[in-house]
Amino acid sequence: MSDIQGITIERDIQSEDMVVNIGPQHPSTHGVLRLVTTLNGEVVKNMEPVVGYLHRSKEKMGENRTFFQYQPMIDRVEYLSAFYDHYVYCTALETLAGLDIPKRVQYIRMITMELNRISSHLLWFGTFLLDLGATSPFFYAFRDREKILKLFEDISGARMMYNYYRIGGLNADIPDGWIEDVRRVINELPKRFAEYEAIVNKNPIVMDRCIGIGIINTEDCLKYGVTGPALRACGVAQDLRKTNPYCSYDEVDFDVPTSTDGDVYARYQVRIQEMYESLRIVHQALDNLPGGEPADIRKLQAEYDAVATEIKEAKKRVIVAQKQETEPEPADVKKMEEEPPELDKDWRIQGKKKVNMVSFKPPVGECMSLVESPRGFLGCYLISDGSPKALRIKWRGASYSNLSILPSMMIGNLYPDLMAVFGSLDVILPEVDR
Amino acid sequence: MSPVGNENRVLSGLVEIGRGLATVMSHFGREPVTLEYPEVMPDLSTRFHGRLCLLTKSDSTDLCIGCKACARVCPCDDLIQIEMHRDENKKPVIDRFTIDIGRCIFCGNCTEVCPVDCIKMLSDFELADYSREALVLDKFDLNLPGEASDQWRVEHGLEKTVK
Amino acid sequence: MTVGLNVMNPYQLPDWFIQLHVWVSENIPGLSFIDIMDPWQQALMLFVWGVVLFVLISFGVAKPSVVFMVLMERKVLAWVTQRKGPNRVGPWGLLQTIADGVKLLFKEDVMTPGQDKLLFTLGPVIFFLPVFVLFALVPFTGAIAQDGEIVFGGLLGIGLPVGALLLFALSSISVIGMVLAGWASNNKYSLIGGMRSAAQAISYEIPLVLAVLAVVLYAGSMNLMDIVEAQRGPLGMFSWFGIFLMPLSFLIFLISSIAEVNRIPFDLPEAESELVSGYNTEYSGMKFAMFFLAEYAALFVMCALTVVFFFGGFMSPLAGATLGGIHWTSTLVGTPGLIAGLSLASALENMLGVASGSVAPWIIQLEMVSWMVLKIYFFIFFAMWIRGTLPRLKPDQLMGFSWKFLIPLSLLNIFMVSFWRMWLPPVKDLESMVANFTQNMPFGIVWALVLVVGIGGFCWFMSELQTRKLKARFTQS
Amino acid sequence: MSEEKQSESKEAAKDDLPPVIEPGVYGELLEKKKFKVQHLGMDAMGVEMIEVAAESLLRVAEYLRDNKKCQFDLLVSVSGVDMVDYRLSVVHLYSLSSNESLCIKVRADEKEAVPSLMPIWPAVDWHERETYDLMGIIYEGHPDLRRILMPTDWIGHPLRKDYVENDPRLVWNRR
Repeated sequence: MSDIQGITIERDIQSEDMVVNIGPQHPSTHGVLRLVTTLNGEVVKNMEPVVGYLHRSKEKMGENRTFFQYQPMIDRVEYLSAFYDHYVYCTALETLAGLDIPKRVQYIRMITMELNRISSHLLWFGTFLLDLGATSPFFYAFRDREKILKLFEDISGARMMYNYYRIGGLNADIPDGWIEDVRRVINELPKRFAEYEAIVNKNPIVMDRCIGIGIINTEDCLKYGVTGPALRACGVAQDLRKTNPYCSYDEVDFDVPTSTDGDVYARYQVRIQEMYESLRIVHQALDNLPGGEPADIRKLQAEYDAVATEIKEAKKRVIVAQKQETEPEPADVKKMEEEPPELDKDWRIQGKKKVNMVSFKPPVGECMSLVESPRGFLGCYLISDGSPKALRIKWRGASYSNLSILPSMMIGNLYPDLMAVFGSLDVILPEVDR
Repeated sequence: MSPVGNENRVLSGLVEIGRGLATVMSHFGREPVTLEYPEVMPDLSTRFHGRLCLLTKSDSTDLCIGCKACARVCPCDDLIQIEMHRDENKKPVIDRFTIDIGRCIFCGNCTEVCPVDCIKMLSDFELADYSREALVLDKFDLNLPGEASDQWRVEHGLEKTVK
Repeated sequence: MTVGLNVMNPYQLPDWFIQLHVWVSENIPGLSFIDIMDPWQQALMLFVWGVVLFVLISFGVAKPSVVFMVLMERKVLAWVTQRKGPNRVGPWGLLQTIADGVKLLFKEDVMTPGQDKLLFTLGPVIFFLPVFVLFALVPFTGAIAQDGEIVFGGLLGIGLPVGALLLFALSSISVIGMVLAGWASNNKYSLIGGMRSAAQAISYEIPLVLAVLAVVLYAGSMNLMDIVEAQRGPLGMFSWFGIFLMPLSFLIFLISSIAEVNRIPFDLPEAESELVSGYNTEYSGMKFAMFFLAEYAALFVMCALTVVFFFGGFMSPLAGATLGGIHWTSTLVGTPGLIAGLSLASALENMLGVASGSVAPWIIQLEMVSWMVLKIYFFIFFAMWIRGTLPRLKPDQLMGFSWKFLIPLSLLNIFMVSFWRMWLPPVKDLESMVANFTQNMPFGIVWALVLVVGIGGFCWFMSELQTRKLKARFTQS
Repeated sequence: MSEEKQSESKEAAKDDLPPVIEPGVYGELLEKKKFKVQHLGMDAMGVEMIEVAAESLLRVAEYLRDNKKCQFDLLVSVSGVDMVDYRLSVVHLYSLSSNESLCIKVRADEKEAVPSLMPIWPAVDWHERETYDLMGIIYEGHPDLRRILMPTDWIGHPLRKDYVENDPRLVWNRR
């Protein structure tokens, strides 16, 4: 974007440009990305990203596996925030099949997704500062991310490959005591974030390396399809959770942090603020979680079951009495007319009728579901022809579009700025290559 | 919103570097979070997706009915292979049940569809072996003895004891 | 005895070495042709002495300290990030570095066909040698005199009158090794790293030397031993240059020395997030180990120099002060310390069966070494602490920081120090210090003016410049 | 909802008449402006779908981007769909001002070609390259149409239904 930051290159000396292959294996390409970079000294003259080293044909896999079989594969599309991929996929199928999702499911999905956003941003924070050269924040961020991953392991059985959401509900209810664990973690996190900010926020080196570097504006974002924190750092309060509320995001109160600078530092600040907002959402969702602790629900269910059994037995006794042509007891008759109490349908973790995973066939139709993943718009375009396998599954990863802006941001900047700029975009390569 | 304020950058720079140093140093005495794995086993949750196993009845006889539901929902090709026949009482007899644990992605799909709650996951994650052949677990490796199966069921809230 | 030897010792070889030589020529029959007066033989002796010194220092001081520092670095970085650090090899992981060294020694030395084999091999050697020679210049202890005669010349390899000069001359040779390594590697990352290291070394030598120039100005000598002795003042540790007299100089020296040894935040030649491993990307095995060793050795030397120039070297914090009616020359020369030290000395004398009073100087010597090592390791720890906290600069910022900020600042600093020296020349007692304070007040006023107007205005100006630069980045695009 | 749809389509099949699809907001708008647009109704998420002929695609796209009532300024994705008989290029749009989405479908002609949307939304660059790579739809007017995810010497377009897996012409499959 900017021309060479006040540095003018004089071509007095006979010199030639140097082509450097940054990647596919390089410490700060966050995976296998190759950037064919032409350098004039330390100034980037030209850059061409080469992607595809991590292409695992996830879209083709979706076409020859049933919907349930394909589900574990989704985790591997974008493994730092796999709950979002699952959500987007399940939502697409649920809307196609017209399923109602109980409130409890929606809230648990919301809690896990927001925690996942924090864990993803934490990893970004650590690696971003590692790219800048600071080592300690990386370990601090990973230490705290591990606490969140432990919560995910408790709920889904795996740290990163969750496979937890199901079409129409969840794999299992939250475990007992999980809510307390989450509260413990999210009450501790703000203190940790304050520590990060003390190390990083106003550090003169960080400021000098980040402020005014890699500036983009809204037009650039639209030109390259950039979404997410990078777009919000340009001053556009575009957040699908706010603008097109899905799940139960319309029931919680949160802000969309924005910045107007559009530089690396603005993106850093937006992400840090987003983590605080996510904590707010998790707090509210935990307070309003329909049904509360699973143990309470089980207790209530047992009580209701007891009443239902009583009614059933009263009914039986009345029928026996009628068969024997004797007078049934009035208490029994009264009991028989009672409606057996039912658990609030919002408290379920599956829809009213459990979807048979093995033989699930959505009706003919298509659907593009979009969510606001930690990196921007995450979409799943799903076309069903009524068979148990999809006709076409297309993943719209935010990183794919966000990466395409990198060359235009870098040309004219210094080579070390590449690490700051690339880190601030928070690109994750498995999502680019799928 | 612009982070470029009007403070003296030399002084504030020094102060902020000092603040960063102090924050880093405040971690000096804290308890390390490292777990030294072979000595300290990680605290795994009960739902952990570890090695697959086959629960048995309380008398250690097969619980599996050979319906092949697990093989059908498995995302990997031919990972679970089952051969069965029915004896004279029309009871299912499992001749062969193998899982190639080396290709397993531990997604847990199979555990979810099992109609008799037979194929389940343990929290055992130490699965390395010297050859690929050794990673193909057969029925003998997979079957949990009756007592262990009952214990598993108690731990995971599946209280009914299968006779 | 010493006088006689000095006459026939034009190369300033140490006494004990001459004595050894004379003893060998007199007592070993086959070597009786040795003539100490022959200048050719003395030149040869100088060479032998150099080799002996290098081997002694390299294996006696430098390598053990480097081995310990590598472990210390890993441990400190682990502790500030709530980890445990190496703890498998030996008790508390003490042998970890040795295990690593053995591993590196047995590793294959990988060379790719495109490399310039000679320069590729020469690179680490040129990087390695000067750093280890630098150890010879560091005074670890002072001389000990007994009854007006110097018993022990101090733990110091070469006591040159121009020690400080030789020091910087030697330390700037290392960078040639880095540039050679970067060039000969036939790797673009290495090349960029090598180029960066050259640019960085050139930029940061200047503020480094300018900061030391202030010290030399105040101490009035380039001999490192004299510089240490000049810090013995009536205020004890407050007479040290780094704490009270020239903190700005110390700050400049600290920053430049960290840059000089290529550590975060100035580790651009090997910036691992940009250049993979910079100039040593292609190196493996023992050649890599040489780079590795030399880097840590350079850090050790730089911290030692920080101590020598600014923190009183081997002196104890009390040295030179008059406290409780006693004039302290070290911690041990004072009532409680003396009693303890002397009783320990006499006990040792009895045990060894040597003459009374022959062990006490050695105990003081030991004390000096401990102070020196303690101070050095404090600064090493500080460098590691910095490494755990700060991110890395960009090359243009690195250059700008040196040329636009540090060099003008150090020039101002020299001004300030010269006026300070006129105002308060180094004295050994408190009374004359107080007298100087009032007598030379005009110099004090000029000093204060330079401090407030010069330094304050400069900092304000730089801050304004930086703010404008940051703001200008937005308008540019 | 979905059952209704199904039954509707079944009835339609019985009567052998195409199902009547109400035009959506944007379809209507486009029709008013005399653009040739085929309405495809809403998808399950309530996003309007229109099919546009290849020759009028660029003009429709420009209208959708620039018109005050549409302002579809953000291109979400381009996906190729293999309907066995023909190939579709599906473009999903999003408007930052109205927060609405729109889906445009273009049918590839006999030469598997559709016009590139590069002049309208430069963001399609990589998306069109990907669709070309995986589906084989040629975007005419794209300045740099080459493979992006698959290796450059790959044979065939993997997401097509007629794609030969383990093609023996590829070196690594002959091993």
